[in-house]
Amino acid sequence: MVDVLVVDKVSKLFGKMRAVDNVTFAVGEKEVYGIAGPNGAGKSTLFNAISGIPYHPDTGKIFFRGKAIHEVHPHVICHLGIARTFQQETVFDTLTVMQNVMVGAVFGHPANGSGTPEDMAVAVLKKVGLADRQDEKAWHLSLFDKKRLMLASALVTQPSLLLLDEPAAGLNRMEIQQTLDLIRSINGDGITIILIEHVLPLLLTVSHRIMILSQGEKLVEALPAEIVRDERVIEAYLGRRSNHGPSAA
Amino acid sequence: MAPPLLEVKDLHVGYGEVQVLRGVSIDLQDKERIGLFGPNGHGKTTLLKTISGLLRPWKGEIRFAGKVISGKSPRELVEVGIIQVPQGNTLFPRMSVMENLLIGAYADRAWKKRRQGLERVFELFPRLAERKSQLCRTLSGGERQMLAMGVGLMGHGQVLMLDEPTLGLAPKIKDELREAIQQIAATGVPMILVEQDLEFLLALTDRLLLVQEGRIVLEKTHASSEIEHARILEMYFGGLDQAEPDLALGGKIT
Amino acid sequence: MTVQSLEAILLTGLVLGSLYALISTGLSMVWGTLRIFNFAYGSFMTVGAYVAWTIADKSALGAGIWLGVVIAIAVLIALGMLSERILIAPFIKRRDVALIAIITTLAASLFFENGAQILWGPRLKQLPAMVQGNVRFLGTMVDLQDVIVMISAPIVLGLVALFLYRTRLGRAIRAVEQNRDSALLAGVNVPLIYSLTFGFSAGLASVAGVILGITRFITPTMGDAPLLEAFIVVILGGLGSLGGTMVAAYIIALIEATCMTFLGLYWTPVVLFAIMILTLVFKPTGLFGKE
Amino acid sequence: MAYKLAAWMRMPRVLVVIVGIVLLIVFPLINTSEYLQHLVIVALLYAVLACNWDLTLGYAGVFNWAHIAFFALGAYAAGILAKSFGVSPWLCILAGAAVAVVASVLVCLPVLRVKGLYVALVTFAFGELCLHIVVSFSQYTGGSQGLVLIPPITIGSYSFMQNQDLGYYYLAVALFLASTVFLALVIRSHFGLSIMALRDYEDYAISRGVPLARQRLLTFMLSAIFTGATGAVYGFYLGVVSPELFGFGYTATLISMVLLGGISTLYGSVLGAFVLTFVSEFLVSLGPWRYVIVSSIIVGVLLFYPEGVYPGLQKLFRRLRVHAQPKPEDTVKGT
Repeated sequence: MVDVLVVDKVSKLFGKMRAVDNVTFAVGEKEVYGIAGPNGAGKSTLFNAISGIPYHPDTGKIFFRGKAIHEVHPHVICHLGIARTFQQETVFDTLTVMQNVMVGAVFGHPANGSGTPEDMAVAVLKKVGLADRQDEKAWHLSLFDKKRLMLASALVTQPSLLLLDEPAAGLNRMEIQQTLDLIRSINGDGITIILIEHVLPLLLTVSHRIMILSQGEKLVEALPAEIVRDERVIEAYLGRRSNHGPSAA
Repeated sequence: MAPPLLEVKDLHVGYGEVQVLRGVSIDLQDKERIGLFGPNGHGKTTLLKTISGLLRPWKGEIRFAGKVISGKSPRELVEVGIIQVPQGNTLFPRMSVMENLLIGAYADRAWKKRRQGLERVFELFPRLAERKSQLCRTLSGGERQMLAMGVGLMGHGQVLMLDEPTLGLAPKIKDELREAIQQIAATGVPMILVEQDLEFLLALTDRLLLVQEGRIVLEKTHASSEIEHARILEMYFGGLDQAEPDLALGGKIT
Repeated sequence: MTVQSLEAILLTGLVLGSLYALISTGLSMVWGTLRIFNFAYGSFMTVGAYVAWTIADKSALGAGIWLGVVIAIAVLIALGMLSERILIAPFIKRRDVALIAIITTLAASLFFENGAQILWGPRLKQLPAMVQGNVRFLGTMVDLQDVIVMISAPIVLGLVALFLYRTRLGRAIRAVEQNRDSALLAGVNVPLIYSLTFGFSAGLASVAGVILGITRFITPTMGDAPLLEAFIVVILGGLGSLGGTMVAAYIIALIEATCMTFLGLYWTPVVLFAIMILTLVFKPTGLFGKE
Repeated sequence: MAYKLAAWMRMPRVLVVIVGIVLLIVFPLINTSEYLQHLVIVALLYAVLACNWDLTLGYAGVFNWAHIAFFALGAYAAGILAKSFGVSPWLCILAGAAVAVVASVLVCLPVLRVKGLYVALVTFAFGELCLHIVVSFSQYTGGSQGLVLIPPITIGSYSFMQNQDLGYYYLAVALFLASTVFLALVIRSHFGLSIMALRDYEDYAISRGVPLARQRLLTFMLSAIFTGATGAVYGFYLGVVSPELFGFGYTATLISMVLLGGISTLYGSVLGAFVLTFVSEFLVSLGPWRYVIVSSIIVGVLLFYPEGVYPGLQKLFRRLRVHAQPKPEDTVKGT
């Protein structure tokens, strides 16, 4: 099997701080690859380095379907078939829902898209459940709708690799459930997904493999079932066991 | 029971159109330490920012020593004695350690006691005393966090709120900070501590509150923390033994 | 090139550099603390000079230049603080405040320049010199007034530095400049600090205006050209770096003096603005500025 | 709801546009005042400048201070070619546009490397640079005195100055209509969508495949075309081109036109240009009071109508007609 994405010894520094420290991993075709880790572990920085927005890695290489992308312009990375979402709900405030998606429909992929940009935009809006709100201005959507809109605008660029940065953050249970269904459906369409998520039940449910980052370094990479029993993971999340707190499980 | 020192009632807060806190109520007794934890983006920092006046509540009320303080500016709240040490130890990079500490005592009430404050901070963090005249941006991550706490202490707060003091720090420094916080706590300053590191919280606080979806969904005292720990793990990792982890976390725990 | 012309360039550079340092410091303070460029700064110089003239000149109140300077500083601090309340404060929370501030301060400069013309008329005025006579310096005779300019810059900047680094209020200004939110959480009254910074900056502008009013003439638009020089100096010196601004002032002045000698009056500004663009493109933080 | 509202808003706009065009065409036939005709010509030219500036300032959210320099360079290019080299005025106008476009490319190169306020500073410095270069080449440009006695535009023996500048009037109308149609097309195109997306959220737009550098360069070039041509026409019309064209006065006037009309509204800028040309002309007799009043208006508009007077009125109008629920203030981004 050819790897869709290979991240090879990638590091990103902010001043003296190693936000991402020599991280290596590979993601296979149609895989859902989960990334978790405590706050400040470098998860989003890793996404930024992969997508080139707003920076490339300081050292290390990234290959997408065999092509080196660690020095490629970010809009070209999008054209190659990598789309990302952002941790903060991000929309074009003054544009309508439809226009938000049209940006990606027109500019997000090489000319050989299927159908007109308008058709593609309507299709992805349908997929995320915003089809009946095309003419609303994006700034007054709810958090969940903004997140879905961001997802739609990623999908419309026809990615073969989707980077999702905490799609469930700040959502309620029902919305998380819908997000889960949506991720599964997108993956079912054959799109490879890398998922950063703090809501671990979601991550454990949907991911095929999971990497735990801690302080910029790759701590563990394992199957979901193994992850939850790994002492190192529990320590990274809940802190080091000490004589103050009783042990669990 | 005595009336609470700090009382948060049915707080609703958000940014722009997006609501984050959906009815949070908290009581903090004098000399009490409470810990807040929970997933990212669910309102812990927002709550602290609202108490310290950086954000205005949409609805609800905050009282300190019986008086309504919601809607006051951060400056007025610092004079009252509500001190927040923000996340990510963002200080004043091009000022010396000493100058940073003096800014911490900027409020009139604290300025009078600045000598006393400096003594206390240097006693607690001898490393800062050694680096008095060093520029803040040349400090290590751990030292910066100590300085951030020192700046907070210089305010002589009636309530001290620490937002993720161990974020991204190595275990050894975490231990040092834990000891320092314990010493601060020993002086009887009531505290609100936000932390991802649960062990850290369990060691330092009397009560734990789980913040989720902008609400307090779980509140337990330290005494029952044994059960708590297991359940919290379950919350983080979902129902381990079920085929399908239950997404309805809050409902399950309470 | 002869030794004489080298000395002349050096001397001109020193006098001009001191003047630029004086002019730029106030602008640099506002740029560093509020993160805006104050296009009304030149008109603050103008108004300061006119106020000093009104106090000092015999045809007006005739109370002497020194009292004139003191009153000008006081009036301009008040005017600066008021201007900040109207021009900056209402927009400070907006994402695009820096751009709005360009427009409002530009409008304010139109307002003050034309207001000055209404109040004081378009006729040229000049402030009386503080001192008279010549001294020998670097082998040439130098007007004593130029010497005053040369030493006044380090003195004024020294006082400003003392204020910023040694007083509670000065430290608060630097704290706001470096980290607004943390300053808020330390109990600093940030809106007041903004207003005061703008006021102090205007006070410094009036000092520069007085010096200009003595060495050159006072007209409603006397602040325009020095403002442009100050922009270049502040950009080159870097964001929020007082020392950097001072060094940049002397660098720019020496370059200007050199260009004046070899390229002439018209091409000199071309060189200076090219330096400004190159700095912005290749080192937007300036020579000595920090992120 | 939103749809109906939009349709309702569009209806009279079409009517207003048609009536406006008809009025513009028949105006010289019913007007006898040369002075009034002069004001309308100036207002039309200002409208072109303001609208084109709004393309970068409002729609692309980039503060291009050098816009006024494009205008001045266009005027100088045409003036020099016509006066010193006897080139046909029509070619001069084209050359004015071309020179402005070249200048826009030159200024955009450094702009591509900086962000936010620095864009304003770089373009400001570029404008000053152009001014001083122009003044330095005094053998062609007349130095600080400027270029005088630029020959008027003629067709055969018919001078555009005849019949109260009738030729210039229709030239201005043609330029205005062409520029407005051009800008409306640009804004409604996919390109227009992409620059608004970049304005709203640069990184997000790039992540959706929008090539930042290319779009920004194109935006600058497109905004320069009619600006340079207008400079040329302005020079021919007045017969004089001076360094003042680079000055704060023009910048302040144009900025207030765009602001008064509201950024990112073409019609607003047109309205702003007409209103301010007449108001400002009305105030000329007041001497320095004129600028005191104009600057107060600018600050007042920003304080009380942060989105511009035109959108403010529109909103008020809408609220009166439709009992829509009051919404939170629409934050217009840009500048």
